[in-house]
Amino acid sequence: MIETPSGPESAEHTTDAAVMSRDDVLDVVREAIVRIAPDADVAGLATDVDYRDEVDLDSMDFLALLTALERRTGVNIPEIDYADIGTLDQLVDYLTARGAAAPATG
Amino acid sequence: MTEIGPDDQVYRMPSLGADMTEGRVIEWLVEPGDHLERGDLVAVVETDKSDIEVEVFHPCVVEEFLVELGELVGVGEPVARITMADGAAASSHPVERRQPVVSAAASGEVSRPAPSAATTARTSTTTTTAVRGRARVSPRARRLAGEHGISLDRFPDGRVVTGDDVLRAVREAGPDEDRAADEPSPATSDARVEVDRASAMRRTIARRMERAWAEIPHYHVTDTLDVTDVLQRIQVHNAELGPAERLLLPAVLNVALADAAHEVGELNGWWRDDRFVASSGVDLGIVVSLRRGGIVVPTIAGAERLDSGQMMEAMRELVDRARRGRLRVADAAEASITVSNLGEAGAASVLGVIHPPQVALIGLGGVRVEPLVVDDRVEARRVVHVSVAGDHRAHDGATASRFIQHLTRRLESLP
Amino acid sequence: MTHDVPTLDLLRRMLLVRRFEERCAELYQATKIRGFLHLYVGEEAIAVGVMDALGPDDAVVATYREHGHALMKGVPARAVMAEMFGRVDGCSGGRGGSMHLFDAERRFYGGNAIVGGGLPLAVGLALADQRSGREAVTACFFGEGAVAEGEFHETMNLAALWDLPVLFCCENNLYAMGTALERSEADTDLALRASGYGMPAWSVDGMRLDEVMKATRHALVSIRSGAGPCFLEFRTYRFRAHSMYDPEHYRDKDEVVQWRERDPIDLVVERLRDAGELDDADLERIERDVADELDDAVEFAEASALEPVDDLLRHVYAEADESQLIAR
Amino acid sequence: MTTATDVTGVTGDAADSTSMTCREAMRAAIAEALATDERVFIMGEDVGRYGGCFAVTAGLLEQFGPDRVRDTPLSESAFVGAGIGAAMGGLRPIVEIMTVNFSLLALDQLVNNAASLRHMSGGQVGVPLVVRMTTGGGRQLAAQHSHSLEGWYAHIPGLEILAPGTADDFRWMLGRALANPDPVLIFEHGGLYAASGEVSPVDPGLANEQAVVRRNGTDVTLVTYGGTLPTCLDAAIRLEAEGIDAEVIDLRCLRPLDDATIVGSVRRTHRVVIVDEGWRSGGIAAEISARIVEQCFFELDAAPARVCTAEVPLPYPAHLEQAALPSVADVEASVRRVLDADE
Repeated sequence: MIETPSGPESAEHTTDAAVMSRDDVLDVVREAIVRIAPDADVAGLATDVDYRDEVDLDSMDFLALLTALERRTGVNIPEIDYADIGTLDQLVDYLTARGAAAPATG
Repeated sequence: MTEIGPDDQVYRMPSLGADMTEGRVIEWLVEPGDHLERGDLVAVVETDKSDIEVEVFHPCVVEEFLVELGELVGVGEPVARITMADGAAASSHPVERRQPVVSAAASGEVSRPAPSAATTARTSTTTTTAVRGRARVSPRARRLAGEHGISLDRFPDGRVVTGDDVLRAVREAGPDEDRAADEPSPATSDARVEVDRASAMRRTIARRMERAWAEIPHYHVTDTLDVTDVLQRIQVHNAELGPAERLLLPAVLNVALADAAHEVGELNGWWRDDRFVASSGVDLGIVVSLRRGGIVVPTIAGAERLDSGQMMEAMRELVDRARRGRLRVADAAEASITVSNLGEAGAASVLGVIHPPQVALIGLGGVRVEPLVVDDRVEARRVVHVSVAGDHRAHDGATASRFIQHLTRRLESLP
Repeated sequence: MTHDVPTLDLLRRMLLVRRFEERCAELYQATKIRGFLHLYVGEEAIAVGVMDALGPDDAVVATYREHGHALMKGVPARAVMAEMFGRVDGCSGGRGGSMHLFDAERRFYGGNAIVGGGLPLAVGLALADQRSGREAVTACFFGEGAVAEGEFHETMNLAALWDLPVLFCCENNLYAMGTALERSEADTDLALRASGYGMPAWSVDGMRLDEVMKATRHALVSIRSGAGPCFLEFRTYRFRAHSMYDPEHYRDKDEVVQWRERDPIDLVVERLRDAGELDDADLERIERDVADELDDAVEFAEASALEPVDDLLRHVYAEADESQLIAR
Repeated sequence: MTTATDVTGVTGDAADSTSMTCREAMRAAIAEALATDERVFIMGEDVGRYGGCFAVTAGLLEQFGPDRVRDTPLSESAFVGAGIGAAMGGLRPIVEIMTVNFSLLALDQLVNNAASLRHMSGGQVGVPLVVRMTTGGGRQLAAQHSHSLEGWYAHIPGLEILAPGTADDFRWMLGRALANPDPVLIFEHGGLYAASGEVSPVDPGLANEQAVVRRNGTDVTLVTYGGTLPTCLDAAIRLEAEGIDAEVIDLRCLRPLDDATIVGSVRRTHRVVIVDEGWRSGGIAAEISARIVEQCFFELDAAPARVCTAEVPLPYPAHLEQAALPSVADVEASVRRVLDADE
C-alpha cells in the first residue's frame, strides 16, 4: 500500500471511495466480460437477455467474472444471489444497490 | 554447580579458541581466600586441544569454587565466585552467554537479512515432469510444444525431438505459419493467425483421434453419480467465501477421480511396446474446450496429492492459461489419465476417445435432475453421468467398475 | 643530537602497546574478538624504537603480529580496536581483522598472514619511492621464521641488487610458532646470514629500547644516503603464546621467567627512575591515562556498526570514484 | 576467407590498417606505454639485454634504458611481489613472467596479495599492475612448458584475465589494461606470436571485457579465445562446405565473462561448442557451459559441448601432443554431434 502524504486535504480524499454511477457499473461489467470472452460481441450485448448463454460463459468463466467484479467494485455476490443476476440489467442494479465503489487509491 | 545471584562477581570459563565451546577445570592453582593480582594464574583448563593455564585480568580475591574438577562447563559459565579487590566491576566484559561460535561480534547480533531474491532466487524452473520412458526431448522443444499445444507423444521414440521438429509439426498443421512463430509472440489479435492456428489444431486433433480409434480396442462402462449431497456441501462450503475461493463441482469430481485412479492403478499409465506401463503419480489430463473451438489437454501433475481447494486453484489457472494460449512446458507434460467434463450445462453423458498411449479416459456429463430411487422411494436427485472409456488390451470392465465404486465412495467425503 | 634516551612519552607508548594486547586477550576470552590473535607482549621495545626513528613519509609492511606496529605508526587505538571487532570504523573497514590492519594515508601497508609474504611488497614500495624521487624508507618487519622462506632469499637479493631503501627488521623471538630457531635453521646467526647478501647487518638486543633506537637511527642514516638496504636482527622474546591458545609445550617455563626478568618496560622504568624522571605518581598517571584510552577504544569499537551484508561484494574491484585515489 | 595464420581482428575493413605479427603488435604496445607514461616500466627475466625470451621486448632496453626495462633475477615471487608493491606505491609496472608455468612460483603474491589487498584494506589500497605471461602448448616443449592455466586465474575475484587472440588485441589491450586500477593478467598464446594480422592505426576503443563475434553464423555457436581462435575459424570454414553455418565468438576476456554476447548468440543458434586449451575438468569451458545452461536452458536443442585438451600432461612427441590439443577436426566432430544430437 503506497503511503499517501499525510497532508489534511489528502486525508479526507481517501476515506469515501468513489461511489460509481449505474453507467460506470455497466462499463465495468462489460469490460470484465470482454476480458474473459475477447471474441464475443459484448458491446452489442442486450441488457435484458441471459448473458451467460449469449456469451457462452461456463461455470469457470462465471466465477472469474464474479472475482473481477468484486475486485473492481468491492461487492461480493454470494451463490444464493446467482439467480438474481441473470441479465446485465439485474447484475448492474444488484451491484449499484450494494454501493459499488471503485477501491480507494493506493 | 551451585546457584549464583545476578550481581555476584564471578570468574567465567574463558574462550581459548575460535572453535572452543566448553572446557573442564582440571586443576585449581589458587585456594579460596587467595588475593590475586592482574595476570596471576588461577586454574588449568582442559580443552580438546590441550591444557592451558588461565589468568585473571583484574586484582581480586577468590571466594568459592563453583564447579567440580573435571566438570564440563560451557564457555562463559561461572567457575568461581570472586570479589574484585579495587571494587571494579567483576569483569567489564561479561562473557556472552554461549552463542553459536559463528555468531557476529557479541554486542550486535546481526540476523542475516533474508537473502535478496536475486541472490538466492529459487530458479522458478517449472517442474518439468520427468516423462517416464519418453523419447528424449530438448528443452526448447518442450517449451514450443507447450506454447503451440502440440502433444509430444506424436514423435517417434529414439531420435531426439528438437524445437525445429515441433515447429515443423506446427507448420504441417498450419502450412502458412512462418518460421518466426518460433518466438512466442504476445497474444496477437491478428485474426488470420488465429484462424490458421484453429484449423491447424483441428487437423491435429483429427489425426490423433483417428489413430486412437483405429488402434485402441475401446470398451465403455457408464454409471450415474448422485451429486445432490456433494453439491449441497459445496454450497455450504462456499457460503462465506469470496468468488476467488469458491469451489465448483468439476474440481471436487477431479479430486475423487484422481484418488480413484491412484487406487485402481491399471487405469493410470500407458500402453507401450505391447505392455502396460504404470504411472507412479496421477498426472491428470484436463480437456479444456477453447472459445474459438477445438480443445487442448494440459496436465495437472500429481493430482492425487491435491485437495479440493488446490485442485480448484490448479484448474482455474490451467483454464485461464489454456484459453490465453499461454500454456507452460509443465502443462504440456504427458498425462497418465484424462478427464473430459462437459460442464454443468453440458449434455447428459460423453463416451470419450482415449488419448494414446494412455489407457483410459473418464467422461463426465452435465448436472441433471433425474428421478432416483432412494430408500425405496423415488426422488428428484441431481446426478452426473460418468463413463470410463478403457483400452481392452490393458484392462477390462471389472477394473472400470472398481474405479467407479472408488470414485463414488471418495465423493461422499468431499469437498 | 638526539640521544637515544627513554622518556616518559616513550614509556607511555610501550605501556599503550602492552595494555592494548592484554585488553585484546581479555576480550578474546570474553568472545568479543574472534579468529586468530597474535600478541606482541614482550617485544614492545622494537616497534616503539623503530617507529620513533621513522618519519611520516616512510612506509611500513608488517606481519600478523602487528598491533604494536600499527599503533606506533600512528593508527588510532580506536581504529585498531574497531577492526578487531570487525566493525566499519575499523582501520580496514572491518574487512581485514587483526592480521590485516591497513592505513594508506599513514603508509602502513598492512599485516600479511603469509610468512614472508610482505617482503617482496616492501621491495616494490621502495622501488616506487626510488623511481619517483621520494626521500623515504620502507621498513619491513618479519619474524625469524620467514628466514626459511624462498621469498626471503629472493627479496634480500633483489633489494641489495637494486640498492633499494629498505630497512629489514627481523624480530627474532626464538620460536616460529612451535619450532625453536635452532631446530629450523642450520646457522642461527641471522645477521651474519643477511650480510651475505651484500648489505650491512647488525644483531641488536631487542629488549633494550635505547639499543633499538640507536641501531635503527644508525641504519636509517646509511639507507637514506642511498647506500641500499640494511638488516637489523632484534633478539627478543614473546611472553605469551604464539596465538591465543597454543599449549606452549615447545618451551619450558623457566626460560619464560628468565626472559621476563628483562621485561623491556621494566628496563625503561628503572632507567627513568634512576634518572629521577619518573616516580610512582607519574607511573600511576600514565597507567590511568592508557587505561582510559583503551576503555574509550573498546567503547568506540562496540558502538561502531557492522557493515551491511548488501555491501558484501564491495572492495573487490575499484569503484568508479576510487580510481583517482590510485593516481596519488 | 580467413586463413589459419591470418588472425585479423579488425572489425570492418579499416583501409589504412597495417599487417603485423602479434609479437610486433605487443612490442609496439609496450613501447608506446613506456614513451607516454613516466610511471610505466617493465621488468622480468631477460626482458632487457636478451630482448625477451620470445623477443617481444627486443630493442626496448636500447630505447628506454635499464631503469625502465629491468632484467630481474630468477625470483618470480620477489619481482612479482615487487611489481605489486611498486603499483601500491603509485607506479604502473608491467611484469613479464616468462611463461604461465613459472607463474606458479608467484601464485602466493598474485592471489594472496594482488587480488586481495584492496579487499583486506577495506578499499584503501589498489594494485594497478599488469602481468603478462606466455601460455599454451603445441611447440613440443613438454609438460612443464606447455600449460594453459588462464582458466585457474579466471577463478580469482580481484583479478581481470585477458586472452588476446588477434594482432589487433595484442596491440591495443595493454594500454587499456594499464589504465585499470586493479591487477590485469594478460595470457599471450605462444603459438600466436608469429601469426600476423591487421592492426588498426589507432585504438578502436573496444573494451577489453567485451567478447566479439569474429564470424556470424546461424546453426551453432563456437565459443573460444586466444590460441584456439584460429582453430575455430578454420573449423568454421570447413563446416561451411558441409552447409553448416558456424558463429565464432572470441571471448578476449575470461574474467569477467561477457555472458550477454554468449547468451545472445546461443539464443539464435540453440547449439553451442566451447573450445578451450585448458583441461576439461574444472576448466573455464565448464564455467561457460554452466552459465549457458543457467541462462539459455529453454533455448537449447542439444547439451552444450566442450572441446578441451586431453587430461594428460602434454607429451613431448609431436603426434601425441597434437592428439592431446584441441584440433580443427575435434571442433568439427563436436559440431556434428551437437547438430545431430541423437547419438
